[in-house]
Amino acid sequence: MSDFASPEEYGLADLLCCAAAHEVQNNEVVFAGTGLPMVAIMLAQQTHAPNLKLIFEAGTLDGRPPEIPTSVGDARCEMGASRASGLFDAFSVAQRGYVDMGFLGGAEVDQYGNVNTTCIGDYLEPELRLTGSGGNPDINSFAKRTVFIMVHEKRRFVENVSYITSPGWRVKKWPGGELVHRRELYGAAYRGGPSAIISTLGVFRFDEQDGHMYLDTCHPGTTAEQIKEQCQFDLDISRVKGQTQVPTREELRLIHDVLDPDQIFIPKVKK
Amino acid sequence: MSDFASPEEYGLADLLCCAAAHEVQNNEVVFAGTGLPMVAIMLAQQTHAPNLKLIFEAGTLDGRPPEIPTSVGDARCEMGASRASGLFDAFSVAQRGYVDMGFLGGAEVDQYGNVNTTCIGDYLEPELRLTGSGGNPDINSFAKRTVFIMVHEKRRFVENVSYITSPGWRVKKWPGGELVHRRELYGAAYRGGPSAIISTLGVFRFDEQDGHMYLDTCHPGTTAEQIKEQCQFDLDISRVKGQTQVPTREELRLIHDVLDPDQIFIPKVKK
Amino acid sequence: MSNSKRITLQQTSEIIKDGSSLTFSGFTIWRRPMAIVYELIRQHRKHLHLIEVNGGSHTEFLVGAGCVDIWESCWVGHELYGKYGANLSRKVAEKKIIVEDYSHAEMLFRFVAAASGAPYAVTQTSLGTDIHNPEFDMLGRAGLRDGKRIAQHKYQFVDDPFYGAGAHVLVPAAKVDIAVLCVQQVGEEGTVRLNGQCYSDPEVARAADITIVMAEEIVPEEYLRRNADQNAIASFEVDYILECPFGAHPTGMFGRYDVDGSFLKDFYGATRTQEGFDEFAKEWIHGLDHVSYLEKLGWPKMLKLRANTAMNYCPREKKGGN
Amino acid sequence: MSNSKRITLQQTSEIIKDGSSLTFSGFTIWRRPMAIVYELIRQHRKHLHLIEVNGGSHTEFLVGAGCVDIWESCWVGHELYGKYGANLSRKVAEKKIIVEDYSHAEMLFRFVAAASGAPYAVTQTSLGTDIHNPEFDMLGRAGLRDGKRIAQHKYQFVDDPFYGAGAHVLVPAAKVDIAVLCVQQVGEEGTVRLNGQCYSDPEVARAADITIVMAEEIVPEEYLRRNADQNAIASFEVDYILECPFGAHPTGMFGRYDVDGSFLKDFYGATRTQEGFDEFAKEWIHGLDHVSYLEKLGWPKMLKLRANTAMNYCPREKKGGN
Repeated sequence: MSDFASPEEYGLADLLCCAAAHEVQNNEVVFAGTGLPMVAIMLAQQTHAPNLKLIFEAGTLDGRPPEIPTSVGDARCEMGASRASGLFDAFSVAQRGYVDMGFLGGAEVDQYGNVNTTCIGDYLEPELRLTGSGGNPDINSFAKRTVFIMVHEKRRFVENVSYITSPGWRVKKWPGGELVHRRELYGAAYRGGPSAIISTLGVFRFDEQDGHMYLDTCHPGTTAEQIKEQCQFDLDISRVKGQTQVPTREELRLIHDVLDPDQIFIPKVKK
Repeated sequence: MSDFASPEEYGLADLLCCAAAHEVQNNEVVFAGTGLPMVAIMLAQQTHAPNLKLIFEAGTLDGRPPEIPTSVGDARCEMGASRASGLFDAFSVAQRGYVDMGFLGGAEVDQYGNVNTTCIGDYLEPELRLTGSGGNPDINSFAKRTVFIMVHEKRRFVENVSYITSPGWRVKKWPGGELVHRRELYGAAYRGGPSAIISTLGVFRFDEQDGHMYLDTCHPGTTAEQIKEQCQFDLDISRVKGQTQVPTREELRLIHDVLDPDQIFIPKVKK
Repeated sequence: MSNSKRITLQQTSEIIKDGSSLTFSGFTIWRRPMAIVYELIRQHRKHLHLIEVNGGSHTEFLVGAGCVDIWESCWVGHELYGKYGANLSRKVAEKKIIVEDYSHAEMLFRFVAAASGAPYAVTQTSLGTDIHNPEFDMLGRAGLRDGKRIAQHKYQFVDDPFYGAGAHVLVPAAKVDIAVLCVQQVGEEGTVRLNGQCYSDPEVARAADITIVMAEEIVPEEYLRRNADQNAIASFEVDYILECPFGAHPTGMFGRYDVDGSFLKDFYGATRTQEGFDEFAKEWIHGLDHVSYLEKLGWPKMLKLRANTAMNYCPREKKGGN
Repeated sequence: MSNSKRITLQQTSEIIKDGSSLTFSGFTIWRRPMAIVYELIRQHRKHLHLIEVNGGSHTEFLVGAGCVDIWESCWVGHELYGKYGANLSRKVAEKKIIVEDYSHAEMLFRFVAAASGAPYAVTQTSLGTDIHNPEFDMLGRAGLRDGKRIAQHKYQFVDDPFYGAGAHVLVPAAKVDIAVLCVQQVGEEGTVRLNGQCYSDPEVARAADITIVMAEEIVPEEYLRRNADQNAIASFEVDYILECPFGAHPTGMFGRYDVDGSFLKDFYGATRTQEGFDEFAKEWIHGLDHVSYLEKLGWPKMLKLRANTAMNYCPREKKGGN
């Protein structure tokens, strides 16, 4: 029934956006970071999840912006929303447990789904200081599951990130810093963890018991072995289900004609 | 210069109201409970303290109601206010230390200024359950000073109240319950304590060092000895300054023509 | 998008079950969900646990009718129209109800903590008072501190480790099953707009597991969404909605109608004895529904109470005119 | 009642002294008090300690100009117009600035605690991350934790004693000298009305000891007081006010003007080196005042950015038209 696009009709950003949108279910409360996550959620709103409730960290609850915001602080967030207030409301709602899913990005990820957005190299002698955490660890700590969208390079898929900004399935127990399962640390706030990493090569999931990442689907044109090669850790490719679903023509129309016609986050492919 | 009213022109409630109004200084932030305290503060606003900022517990910041509210939750609180919000704002402002003065009532008071509004008799076997604390202990804990307006009866001015609802100058240190100076317990939140009790017989103040109540002024028609007789504890009358200042005609006009023409809180004397 | 949140007044008493813990919108005698309170009394709800930032006339109705086993709050009365809660006072003396006292700010902070998913709040209020007297932990004395819905401790005392600011008290988050709100406007999807003081409504709605909103009007959702920054509670925080004009009577509602002082005075007078309360309930609650209640009140009364929309209350000089 | 809260742009840099701790209104690249930030750079303010819920372009200006010794926050960048804070990144590598990292929610809760007079907040966010790594307590490493304005500890870990909810982290209240706000409207007595998302402005205003409000318009106080329930900050929480139209440029302001993306892109590009920043500051800050800055920007630019008042932003389809 679905009218899938042919390879020359979509770009990588389209594929990621659609794959991310497919992670959302209807009626869920979803917390979105700036950028591609925003487009993905709004795409889900326009397709299979019309009752999805969108939260923007800067203070918008149940947002439905008619024009895509450039960031969560954007004036565009307010129009059509149920409530525009501030961060205290957004984070209170999250910590209270309303959030089903968080949509985030990251610079580095490790085999346990720990994400780094703080610095490359030693924190005390950084090669490169990045933006810092923002709300990444907060959304990820409080949501029932979290989806990350990331650029896939071997230097970014590491055995252990140099700095855990956002908690994965095995995290550090302070003061010692030994790795323990997230469940051990979060007590009543344990509601889940990273459920998918959507990289530019494939979709990855986690074994909730041992906390390890495994390959779920390969994007068109890549193989499991090629993807494994692009990870510094020993990626489990035994559970691969096949190929990542490609965008439909309707999804592409929504992305480019309705949601992001100005190509703010998603470039159009040249035909 | 002041045009003081003659005895037949004012009632006891007028006297209390004016005495209470005189406790306020201009530019102060004042937290008012329902009833006579409200009229007293609004009287101060209309006379010597036009820049006084009035807070109502239910959520009004810098209120200037044109018609006197019947309680702090009243719809009348909002009109002309700087901000109408809720209790979290009112109590946050108070705990943050903005409040110079609180204006409260009480059923029973003891020699240290501890006030009871919870029950008469043993808490576990009460003769009479009263309203409960309301915001009395909160306003009193956070304000730099607190003024109470009370009916004076010997059974109400006791050595130790049966239940400390609102903290005076010597309070109970838990778990033992031994009396200690308020300063010892409140740490950084120690900003002062009850500064005056305005009863139907006189005005009382406290020695901040030993925490004991003393008589400051007697209302017209009473003597220090008579007042001491109406206290169950040994009231210090050595520091009496004289007679409580009586209302001026202008104050009476403001109370009865402007603030409370319907005699909601303050009855008119029959002439 | 659907109207599936809509329920009837009768259905509220199916959601609110015997033994539920409840909290409410409003402040003392303002914006209390009276129509639902009456319905609970009609349906003989029992063993309710009220956890309130403050109580008021609605508390006195529920307590008088024998619906309440536990009342956890700081204040009850009818403001100017009744000095104290006579039903509660009587039931306390008769030991028919457990009262757990906190201060007003403590109750508020308990709800703020619950609403933001924190297990407790830290404050310096009420230090040295009998509110903190360990002998007066009534839920503890009753053996009800299971650490599930009722916290293991009434209080904990700690010193500030960060700034040396001294003694502080920790108060447990207020965990409550159902918040019952009475507001001016709710949208079809649950968005709430409050006018005037919002009291602690946003916090209690978020703290509760289920939130029922009774409104003077159900309005088009898109009307409220035109000014999202004026809304107080988000759609997804509300589970059920119903429209019930004058549903707060005899308590008042900013912008709509004033407190019915004479009604409250009569009620307070009646509550000095259980028989008095029962008589009052027989006349005003049992055998009536909301419309017949309004008809019994009559037009002259409601016209007298109605707010001037420019001032949001009923100005006193007008009162004699009707 | 008097206009005594009014100050000039020049006077802001007398109130904000070398060594002050500062926080700001807004969110990343929205409603930042840029006109005051420029003035602080012109006056060569030094040794500032920024404590921010989040940083943004204003941070990068102050850091680039060497005004900042300590930056305590969670994020800096220019959103779509510049991936990260290049000035901060360079100064961190050069150890010319101390960075203390918290998470976004932690920073927010720290301000909520300060605003409500609590010494700390309790939360379950970011457990198990390196944000909590005791080795990375940078103010502690620098020996600055005096327990006065800077808390004795970066964190404390505790278990919930009330409901057995497990590990929690305590984060110290954010004690800050001065909050500098940029808003749509302020009244003559200090009442602030915000439109759109309020971010964390009410909390930071209350947390700070001194609050300066720069507004697009100073409006009659009684205008704002006609709808007190739409105001965000009360008169007495504001110490100084000034009117400065387009004072947030190049950041955006809901209802007034959009973010100047091309300006920020240029700025971000320039900040890749210190020389680049210095050049940019020479062109756009030094030797200019606010009016000559606006003149330099020019009318076509400002017309292109101005918000449609029905939508509160500048719709994209309109942009090419000017």
